Amino acid sequence: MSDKDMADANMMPERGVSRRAFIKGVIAAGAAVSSTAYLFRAPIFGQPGAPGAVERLITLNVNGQMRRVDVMKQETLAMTLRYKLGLTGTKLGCDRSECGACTVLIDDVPHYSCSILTHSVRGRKVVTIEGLAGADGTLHPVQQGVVEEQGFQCAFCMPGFVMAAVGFLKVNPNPTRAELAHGVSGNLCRCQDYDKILTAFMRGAEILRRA
Amino acid sequence: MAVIHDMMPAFELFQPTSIADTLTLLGRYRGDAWVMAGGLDSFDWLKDRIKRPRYVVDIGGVAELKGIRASGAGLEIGAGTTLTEVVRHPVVKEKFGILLEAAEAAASPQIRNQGTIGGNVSQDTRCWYYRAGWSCYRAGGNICYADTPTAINREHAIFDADRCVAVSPSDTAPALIALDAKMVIRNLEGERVVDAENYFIGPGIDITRMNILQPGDLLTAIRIPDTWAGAQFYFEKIADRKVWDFPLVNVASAMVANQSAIQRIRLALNGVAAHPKRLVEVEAAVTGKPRNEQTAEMAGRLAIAGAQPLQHNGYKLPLVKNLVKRAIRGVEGSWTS
Amino acid sequence: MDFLTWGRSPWGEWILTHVSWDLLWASIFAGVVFLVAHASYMVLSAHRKREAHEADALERSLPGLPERIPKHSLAARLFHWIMAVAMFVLLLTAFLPIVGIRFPWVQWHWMAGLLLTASILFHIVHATFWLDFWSIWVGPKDIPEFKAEVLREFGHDVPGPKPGKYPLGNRLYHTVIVVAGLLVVATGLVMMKRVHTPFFTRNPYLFGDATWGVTYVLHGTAGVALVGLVIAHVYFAVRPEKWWITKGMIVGWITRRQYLEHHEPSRWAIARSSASPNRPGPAV
Amino acid sequence: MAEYKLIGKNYTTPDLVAKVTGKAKYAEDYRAEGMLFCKLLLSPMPHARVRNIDAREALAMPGVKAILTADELPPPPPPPAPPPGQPAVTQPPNENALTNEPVYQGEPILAVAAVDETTAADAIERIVLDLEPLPFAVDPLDSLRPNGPNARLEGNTYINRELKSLKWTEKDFSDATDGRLPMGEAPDTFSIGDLEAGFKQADLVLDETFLTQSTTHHPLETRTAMATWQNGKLHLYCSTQSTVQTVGNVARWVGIKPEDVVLISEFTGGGFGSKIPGSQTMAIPALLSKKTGQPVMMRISREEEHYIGRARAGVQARARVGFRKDGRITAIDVFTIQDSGPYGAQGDYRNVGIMASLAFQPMAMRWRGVTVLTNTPPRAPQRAPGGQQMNGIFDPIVSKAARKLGIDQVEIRRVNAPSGKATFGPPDPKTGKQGYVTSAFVREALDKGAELFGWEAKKQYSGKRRGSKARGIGVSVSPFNAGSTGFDGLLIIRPDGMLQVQSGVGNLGTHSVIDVTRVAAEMLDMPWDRCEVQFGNTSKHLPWTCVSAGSQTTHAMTRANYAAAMDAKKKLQEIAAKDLGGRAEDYDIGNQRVFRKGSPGSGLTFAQAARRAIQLGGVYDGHELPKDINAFTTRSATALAGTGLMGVARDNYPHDGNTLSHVVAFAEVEVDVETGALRIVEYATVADVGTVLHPHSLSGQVFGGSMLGIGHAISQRWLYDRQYGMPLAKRFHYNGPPTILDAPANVKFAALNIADPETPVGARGVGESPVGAGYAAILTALADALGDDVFRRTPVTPDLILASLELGHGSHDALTTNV
Repeated sequence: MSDKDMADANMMPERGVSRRAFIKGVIAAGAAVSSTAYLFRAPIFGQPGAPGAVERLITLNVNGQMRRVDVMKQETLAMTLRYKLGLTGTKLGCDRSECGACTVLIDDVPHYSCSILTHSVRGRKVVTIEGLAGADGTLHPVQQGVVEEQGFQCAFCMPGFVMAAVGFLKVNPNPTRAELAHGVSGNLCRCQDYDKILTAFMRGAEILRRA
Repeated sequence: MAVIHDMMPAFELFQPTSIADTLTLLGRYRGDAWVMAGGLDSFDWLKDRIKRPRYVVDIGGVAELKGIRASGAGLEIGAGTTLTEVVRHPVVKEKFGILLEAAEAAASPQIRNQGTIGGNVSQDTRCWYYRAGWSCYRAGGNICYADTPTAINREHAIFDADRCVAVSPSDTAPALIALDAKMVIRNLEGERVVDAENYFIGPGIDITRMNILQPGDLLTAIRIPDTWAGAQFYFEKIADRKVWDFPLVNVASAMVANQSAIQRIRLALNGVAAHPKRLVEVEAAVTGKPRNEQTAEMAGRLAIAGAQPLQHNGYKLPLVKNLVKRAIRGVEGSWTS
Repeated sequence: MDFLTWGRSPWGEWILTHVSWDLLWASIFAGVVFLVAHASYMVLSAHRKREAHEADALERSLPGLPERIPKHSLAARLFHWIMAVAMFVLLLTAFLPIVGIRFPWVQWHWMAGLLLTASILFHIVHATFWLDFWSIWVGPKDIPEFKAEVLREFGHDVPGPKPGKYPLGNRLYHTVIVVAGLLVVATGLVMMKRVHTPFFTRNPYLFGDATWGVTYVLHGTAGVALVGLVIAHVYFAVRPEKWWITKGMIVGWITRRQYLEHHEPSRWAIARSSASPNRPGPAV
Repeated sequence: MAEYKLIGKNYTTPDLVAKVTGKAKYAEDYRAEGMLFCKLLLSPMPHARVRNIDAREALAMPGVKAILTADELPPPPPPPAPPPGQPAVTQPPNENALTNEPVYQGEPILAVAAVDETTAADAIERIVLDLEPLPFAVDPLDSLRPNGPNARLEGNTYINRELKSLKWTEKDFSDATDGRLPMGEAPDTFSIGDLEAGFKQADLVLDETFLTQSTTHHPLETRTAMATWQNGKLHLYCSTQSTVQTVGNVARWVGIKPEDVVLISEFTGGGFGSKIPGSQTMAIPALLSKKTGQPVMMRISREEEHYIGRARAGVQARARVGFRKDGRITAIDVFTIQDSGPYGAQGDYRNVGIMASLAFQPMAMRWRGVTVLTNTPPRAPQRAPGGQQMNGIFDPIVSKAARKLGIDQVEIRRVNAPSGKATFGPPDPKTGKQGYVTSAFVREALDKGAELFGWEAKKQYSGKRRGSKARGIGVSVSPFNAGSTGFDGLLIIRPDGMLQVQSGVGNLGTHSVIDVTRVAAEMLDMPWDRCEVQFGNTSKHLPWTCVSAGSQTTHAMTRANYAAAMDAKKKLQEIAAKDLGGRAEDYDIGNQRVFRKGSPGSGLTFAQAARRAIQLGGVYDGHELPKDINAFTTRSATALAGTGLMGVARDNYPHDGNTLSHVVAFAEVEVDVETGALRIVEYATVADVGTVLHPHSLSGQVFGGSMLGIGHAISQRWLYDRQYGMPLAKRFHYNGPPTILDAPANVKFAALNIADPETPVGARGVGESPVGAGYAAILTALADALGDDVFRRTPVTPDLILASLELGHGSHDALTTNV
């Protein structure tokens, strides 16, 4: 760490776990080997004590695990997932809530993870594409439907699409094809194989209902 | 200084959990504070590094701002209520279907899951010159890039342009105006309630803002009186794509009519001016008239009186005309297959 | 305090956008300071005009002077007041929004601007052909008067030329207002091309960014200058010892007495009812 | 046709589970210890010269590691070889990763590497650029006007491959009236037959002008790249369409030998022609990594993708077409102006002529064209380059003629349809003879499609209105190139009895990276679960492979894999003969054994044969290689030598004619004439693409390609502010690719599945043809619903429809592009 980093580190509020130890932990865990640099950024306008002031060191509930992570104030969930927690299944397609590739479930509701601050999901349940399949590798019914129908082409949009579908089916488990299309309409596919995507999801919904 | 439109610059973040705390923060930082609800409008500005607030006040965690509750004779919708919650609310569906339609017409499912109704009405214009960070009137400069001989202004204003020709992009705003909704605004001094139609302001009044919120103000709730509950509603949005896109024009109307005549009506458009436009003259003209083709035709003609099209948005005149006609007489005919 | 405001062109180049509105406050401040200073000074110093006996003598030497000395033709007065109205509308529409009183001002502003332009054009023509064009200008010929005025201001009761038709201050003011007025009108007219008017299609690309920048700065500078000038003008117009001048601008004439007390008949000759051989000579 | 076990059967591609569980690694998903991030500084001006760069303040920032400027790049390489149908045009100065003379707004000028992206972005803002603005043009016609600006200091068009300045006369422009395209000097032309004679025979002549817009490819994955160096070799994790074909380009862009490039691209998030050979900008992380000694990740943003991500060349065209009473097209005279972007010329405008000559088999034809440089992002082939534009220009004319002549829209296309070895394109200068296709079954496709779509029944809706809703039906015939030849196949039968096929095809979503290897398995009668495909990483030793573009892969690589399989089969037979006596021909293979004909139980298992091959060495295990294979294959095969029985061969199979595929599309649309709102009610396609390899991916390719065309027809925009030469529609929200709700609700598909006679297995490519079919089926349906002449440009958005119906003119003047 550079002197500046040390200084920043010392500026950090110490909460339970020592920040330095925490960082070592993260690195050891390999969750963020790529971008530990992210960790060493200080807030530029400190306002300690103000109502609603946020700490950088937070705990996230991601795919059922409690993950401690150091998050910049302006950091989006997509960036935290991809660069701090090593969950690269969530894709960045536009970073402007215009394509849906970064869709994840927050408390079972589909959100664009590129357009929500990581600090906003503290104490909420985040599920990414990596969290869908069972520990033994059994696929989620929606994933199974995709596999059976050979859905998607380049599949860069797929994780977001699948999460949107899973979220929608929680609300409407027995949709018509049109309803399903409406439910996943917040996701863009540039291979534009939309017809097969719907077929795959309809199959997934069917498997889900049987399960 | 070179320009880059990626990665949000650092800011100090506040996530208050009460309106009181929020107002304290807004009072403390005034113009330096950036209020963020769903954040879907904010993030564009911040990631493009065009707006550079020092303090971001994220009101997403303020429970008092969420939820839909009965209030006297009507509904009170917290400004922080998501569009999805509005769409799914039984009373909205039962009494104010037009608001459901308008909310559902907005953006995409994920955006409706996060975007709030307060944010939807208070969001900034999407004029692409302005959003690209060009230093136009609205951005504090002294030029409008969208109204020049070579400008691309298909999306821009046909009414009430004053130097700036940007339009309000909100889908729910005209519905709220048609429902005669009231906007509840609070600041450290107290609370004030304004009619929805007076919440929005054009460039003539203030060319840098689209609503009356001043630094320190917070839109806390939207009240919908029962005045128009269960009326005959009409909402239609015309956009390029069926998802994401903002309206080229949308129309919302609430009408009470019997066989013989239209007894009362409220009618509003958006996508035609920097503020959603209530068509008071049309309302007056059709009240008491039978609900038929002639009345609709007259309403349509009246609706575009005084419109000033730009080079590329002349189509908005027939579009407004036809949409207002449809609001009066409905859509004719359709295909079964 | 910044005097200029800068913006960025879409290409990221720095471009001049306007004068800083801080200048408005500066101008108002200057105007107020001047009138306070002048007022307090006037309290101390008596206003100098011809002593009664001098005026009597002069009056005797100039028999046949009418009771009412015509000063401003109706046309001249109309112009002055129309211009005054236009000027007030312009300043209010320009500066009220800046001080926070917001309303749709642009249309009123350019309309008043056109009125001002029209009235000025009329005035130029009118003054050139129907008025004593040079009577309002200042030049070398005024130096003696200037000396005398200054000395008188400092309490020396010196002989010396009295003003002709227009007092020196008047004429100096006119000169300044001409410069500021023409500047603001000229720039204002081209700026109309940048807003929506019935006259032509809006085209902000008429000039390059730099030219526009200068135009805005000139318009703004002249504009704020006019604020101060108008303050001073109104101040003098309402000062008691100058009231007779203001009245003249309203009714069009001044009394013979005022004529003799304040003006130099040799420099502002008035036709007399009965011709007299002896021409008016200098006061003694 | 032959009964196959694998070919023509659906299956699950082995990479799908990784994709659907998020484990699949795309370029931005790779991480390396101490990885830096870089950001680009893009030109704010459409054309400028860099006078000075002051990066001192940026470099002084903590966390900023290095900056890279154009001066540090190897000299610009010649542009990559374009796919078939794209004439290679090479001329200096060529595009490079960074530049000191940006020729479009958004062209990268320099890059900064820092410890994280936020720091890199902050650093970019601290850099002070001194730019000298230069003349620019964003509209081809502007540039062609007398004294019009040139996009490049050297000129505005290519004449005999030389960059020259071409201006038309005032008269050229004044001659063109009522929205017709002016036709001045056109440097490029070809003719077929006697044009005048053709028009003499015509009973009806139509003269129409049409504008097709440029569009950014915008694959969902941007061209992100991560680079790191290990013992002198560049390891590049990138997003490219073609795994093997990208290596040479990267080597040139970075200035190293191809052998020193390890290219990793296991998954690519789409390309559509924009990543055929990779991207110049890959050199940036590579060189920054070399400079800093640390891995460097370059994440490309969506807005950056609009700039550096390639775009389709818009074509403005004017076509005179002569028809006989029976609908037969007697003559076509077409004039095209192509918006070529600031660098090389594209082949799109020429393809407009070539594909028209095939789709409509005119008795006589003349094509003229001029390609004009503009200061807009660089162009590249985009699915059906020129083919899509051709359909947009001609199908509405043909349907209009059908209405005027009282002929059915499908019938008039049947009358003109190419069949068998249909001729097309410019005659050979020497022989004077035209080329011809390997096979075409367009009439069969039209018949099948009409039946599938229920054309006869739907004709009753044609042009009918109910209330404000008008219905229309349309049809289109779209041909395009569908295959090349002469590449290598490489496979190993391993001692464990597994078949290991090496695939150098890119994994860009077409599934062909795997699909083509099924041919090898089929020919060796291997059960699919006993096969393993190696792909996506050049350190896995891949054979010389065609670019994964231009619909070449299916054709080229089924042939190559067939060749490798045949080579392996021959070797199996020889080994059997050696060990068990007799002649090689006495042996057959099947059920993972090589056995004496007639007694399947005899002989050797493939596993045994593989072990024998290793013992025998020489040709059998790859220690001796055929002389005619590419050096790239030789390197890979040599590395694999001794690991089993090697099948390796070059595709030397003959083929008589050019390989093109055809797709016919039918559409029914509903337009609300009061609002301009459009709904696609039904859409049906039939593909004439030879043998079907993989039904699921075929239907996906056809519908996905169709949607790309439909997007061009109804929503995708390319917008420029002419005053500043700046793009306005940079991101999805503004340039508007179609959403799932804009797609037709009711979709039908069928394939003729008639084997192409000129290639083993008989499979042709399919990626391109559907694009023009979808585009024009919608346009002809719209014209059927609204009447001819309602629109003369795309996209046909509500404003265009309303302005045309209610105001009697389009929202924009007929000829201005980029609006």
